[in-house]
Amino acid sequence: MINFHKKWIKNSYVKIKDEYQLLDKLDQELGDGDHGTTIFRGLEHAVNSFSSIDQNDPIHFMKEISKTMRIAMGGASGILMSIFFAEIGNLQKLNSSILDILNNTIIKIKKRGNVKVGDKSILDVYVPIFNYLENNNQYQIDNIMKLIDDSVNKTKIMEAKVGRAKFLETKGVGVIDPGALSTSMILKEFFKERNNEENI
Amino acid sequence: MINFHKKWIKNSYVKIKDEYQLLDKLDQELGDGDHGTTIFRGLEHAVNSFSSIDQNDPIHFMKEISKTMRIAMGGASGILMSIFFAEIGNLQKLNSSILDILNNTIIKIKKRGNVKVGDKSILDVYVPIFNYLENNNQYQIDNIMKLIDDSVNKTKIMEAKVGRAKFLETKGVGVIDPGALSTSMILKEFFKERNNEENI
Amino acid sequence: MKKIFNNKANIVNDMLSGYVKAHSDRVKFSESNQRIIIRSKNKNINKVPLLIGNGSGHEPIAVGWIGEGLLDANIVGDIFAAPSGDLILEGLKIFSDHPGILLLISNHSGDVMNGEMAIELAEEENINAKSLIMYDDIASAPKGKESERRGGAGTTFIYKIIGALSEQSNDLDSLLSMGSYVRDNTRTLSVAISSGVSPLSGEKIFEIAHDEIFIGMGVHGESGYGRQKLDSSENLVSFMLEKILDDYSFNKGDIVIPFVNGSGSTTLMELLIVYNDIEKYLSRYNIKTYKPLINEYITTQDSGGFSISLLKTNEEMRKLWSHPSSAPYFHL
Amino acid sequence: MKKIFNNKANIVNDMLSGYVKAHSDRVKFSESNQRIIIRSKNKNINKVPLLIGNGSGHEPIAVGWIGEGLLDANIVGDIFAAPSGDLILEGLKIFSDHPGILLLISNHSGDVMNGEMAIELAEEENINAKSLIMYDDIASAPKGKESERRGGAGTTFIYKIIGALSEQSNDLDSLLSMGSYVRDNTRTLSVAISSGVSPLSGEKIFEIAHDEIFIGMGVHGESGYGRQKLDSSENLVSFMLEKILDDYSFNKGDIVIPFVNGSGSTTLMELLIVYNDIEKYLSRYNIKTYKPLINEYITTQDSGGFSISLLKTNEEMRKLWSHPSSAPYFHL
Ligand SMILES: Nc1ncnc2c1ncn2[C@@H]1O[C@H](COP(=O)(O)OP(=O)(O)O)[C@@H](O)[C@H]1O
Ligand SMILES: Nc1ncnc2c1ncn2[C@@H]1O[C@H](COP(=O)(O)OP(=O)(O)O)[C@@H](O)[C@H]1O
Ligand SMILES: [Mg+2]
Ligand SMILES: [Mg+2]
Ligand SMILES: [Mg+2]
Ligand SMILES: [Mg+2]
Repeated sequence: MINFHKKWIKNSYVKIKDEYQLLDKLDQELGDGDHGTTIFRGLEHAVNSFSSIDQNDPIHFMKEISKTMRIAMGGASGILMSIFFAEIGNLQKLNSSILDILNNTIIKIKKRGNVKVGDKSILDVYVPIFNYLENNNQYQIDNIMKLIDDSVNKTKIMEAKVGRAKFLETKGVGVIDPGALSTSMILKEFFKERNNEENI
Repeated sequence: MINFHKKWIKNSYVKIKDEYQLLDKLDQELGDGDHGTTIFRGLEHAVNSFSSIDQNDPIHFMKEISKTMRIAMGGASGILMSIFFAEIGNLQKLNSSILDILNNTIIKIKKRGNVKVGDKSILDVYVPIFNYLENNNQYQIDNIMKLIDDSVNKTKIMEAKVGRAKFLETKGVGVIDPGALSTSMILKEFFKERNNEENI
Repeated sequence: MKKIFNNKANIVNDMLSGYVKAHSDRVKFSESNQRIIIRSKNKNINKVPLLIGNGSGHEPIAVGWIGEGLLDANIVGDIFAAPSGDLILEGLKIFSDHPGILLLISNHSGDVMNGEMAIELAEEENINAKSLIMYDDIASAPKGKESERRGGAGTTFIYKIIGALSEQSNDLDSLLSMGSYVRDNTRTLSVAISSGVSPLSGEKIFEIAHDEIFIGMGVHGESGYGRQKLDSSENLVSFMLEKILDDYSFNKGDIVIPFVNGSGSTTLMELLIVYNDIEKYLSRYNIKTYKPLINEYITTQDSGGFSISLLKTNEEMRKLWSHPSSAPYFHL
Repeated sequence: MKKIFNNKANIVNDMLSGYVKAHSDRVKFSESNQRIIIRSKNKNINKVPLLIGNGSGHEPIAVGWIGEGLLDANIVGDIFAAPSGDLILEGLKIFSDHPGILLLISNHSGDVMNGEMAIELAEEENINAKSLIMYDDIASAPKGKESERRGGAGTTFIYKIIGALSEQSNDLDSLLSMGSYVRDNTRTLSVAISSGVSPLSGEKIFEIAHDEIFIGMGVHGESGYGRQKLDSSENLVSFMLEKILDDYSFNKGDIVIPFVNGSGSTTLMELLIVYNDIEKYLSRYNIKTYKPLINEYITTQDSGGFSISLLKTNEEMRKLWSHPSSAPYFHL
């Protein structure tokens, strides 16, 4: 399993490396302009830490990855985005359900972030997927991809209730939430890699 | 005589009021961009102080004017340009010679400013007029005007040896010295007014 | 971007290294982590230490305020990013032998989440650490919702006053109660005039027209009361103090401590002119002033602008405010 | 121009009025003239007072440096204009009962002419006043012509060291000789990165391309070693210190006081990074450092840039340097 985790993290890192400037730009409109740089820094540290973590226990491995990211990122996104990484350690087999993992992630983000669905945040990506998977035992990769993209796009019209954007005149309406976009990239890499490995 | 002095100062003030931005611009290229503002401030204070100075003795009157200007202006130009104003108190009659006054002005500027002819400064306006008047008992107002303008223009090609311009890469070559230009304006107003009154 | 640094990724480390070298008589790195700066000479083991974690890029706060009579440690985040709870916990652990530890938290999303996480983790390890959430910026939430307001420059009053109090061996709860008392008597309003450049992106942090100013903008460009045309110091000060006096009962006879904080590129010349107008305004209401603070303390790089903070004081606060501190960058 | 003030003509008066109100425990207007700021509590009549006249717009120097252990009075000129000799004389007269008076003069055309005039007028009135001309900027005149150099940020060492010495009842000549000794052991080099805006014209003070810096530029944009491309802190510091070490014999084992002065909009973050590179450079030559000064002290409005000054010290200088001062805006 740890090879899967590593591949997924690596792929996410490569993706974010390509896109971090776009994420910074969105955060420049909604916050302090560093979200891309921040998540890029987090994933870079994660990838570089692989060799120094014991690779026998996925739970332990992903806890360490999560902590590495949290420390490297700091800020609002570090503590919240690292939650999913810690939870994913519980994915013991490729075909095991991801529902519990998403559920725990969502509970923890809600609690730590004092945030609800519709507040224009990373939560607005996790929750629609959780709902979909709860209602569909089987899923088509294309549907998931589309759902994730749709969820991100919906944050565009939301008024921010959390994070720095809530203090804007516009409440951020008209701009995609950078945290939601980066989260979507990481989730898409997750489902893509899972799909690849299942197809091998 | 004091009415003459007052008229001349007033006219100089009006002239500088029109031109101080040009003088600032020149000083922006050669120094700290304040020469116009500075001489304008000096003349404004001078004009406003007329009523509070005893008007019986031209020497006393112009000493006070000179001091007022020096205090209001400060900087390099205040102390140097006020010298001529103090000296001019010695002009007791309209038709008395101005040679001594210019001579004393030049001596004092040279000493205080540690400056020579050709150093790109106000001195480069006073000295040519002094030389001309020393050699011409009678003068044509038009010749004087032209001489003054020519003297100012010659400062354009000079390398600055004094003031802030001497620290420039270019030594100020290519730009007219603002102090020379403002001095020329004041001197021209002097000769013009003298000419007017003689013609009455 | 015209900033002087070496490698972008090392800005914070290089800065801290310069700071610690320059002021080694008063501050040093903690043994465990070079993102934790502590006093060279530790506080007496019976006293309660004061800590804060915060993002960099706003110097001298808070790293410059470590010293006797002020902070015991600063946990330093990356530029514009609160440090993680893990790192803050490491800071708290240094002082686990003290009778209690007070963690100050300025009310910003990232700071609060990471601070609270650190306090929870400390509890699990039986460390007696408590936190105080600081807020003062009246533009960020309406009257009645004070606890939703952002932490602004007025939090400085808390640092300084309980920093002095903590040297008198007071227990954690007295510090907490004085801290919240100071907070509740503080009001801040800021004005942004021009944007600084982010060392991360090399871009302006926010946009503002050449003849506009922005009242109530947060340190990273978050909005407040909206845009206005540039005006005289006198009118600007009147507008700002009116808002502040509307928000809290500063009354005739009160003695307030004013703090005029420059955001980065606004000159001391301007800050002193602003202060002159503050004095004039307050004296019209018969409000007296005590030992004001006027300078750049909480900056956002080279942003232009300033904030006005007022603390309504009692005698004890004033005594603690003027108590000496050895911090390298805090000076009354 | 995005600056906060009221009437342009009153900028200096309003600023001084704010300053004196804010710090009335330490400074006040002289009775005769509101352009002369003196200590609230006069220096002992047997000691030699220290004065300086200088143009405004460069705050906190020198008006912020009035206090015990530092200056006794500052005669304040208009923006970028030295005060007239008449005004300086008025300042000197306040102290005519003291055994002697020392007038500091930073080597700039206007400052020197007006200062010398004041000294001459004082002599005529039998006041025992002497002046010390201060220079340190190696970019403004070559080695061997030191006395033609401009006064730069390194003149700070003189203010502080003889300010402390003057509290020890030393006579005028000892102050003069220590002052010139400090001057002769000081070297400064500056770099301009971006131009501030003049409050007089509302225009940039000088022009500089977006990727260029200027080594050795004077505070008003006067030139020095010429333009270069923007470079890393490390390379810039190496370049500057090489010039400084070429100019004067700073040697292995010497203890120097470094001063990194910010010009206005360069952040403390950057100044500390620069300091880190200075320490690294000097340690390669086994030159030791003592209590550096790092902050904005001599500014040119919101200009970007900094200067590096080094003073080669002996024990006495170091003791005087670290002697406490009560000035509102000078802090080690
Ligand atoms: N309270 C919160 N709950 C959920 N998500 C949040 C919260 N606060 C911030 N975020 C997310 O964090 C993102 C910003 O991350 P980042 O820019 O890295 O942090 P910071 O605001 O500290 O600079 C936002 O786009 C939003 O998705
Ligand atoms: N040493 C000097 N001797 C003669 N003239 C001088 C000297 N220094 C400066 N000036 C004159 O003063 C002018 C600048 O005046 P101003 O800008 O008002 O003063 P400052 O340089 O103090 O800002 C120069 O253009 C030059 O003509
Ligand atoms: Mg951000
Ligand atoms: Mg000038
Ligand atoms: Mg951030
Ligand atoms: Mg000037």
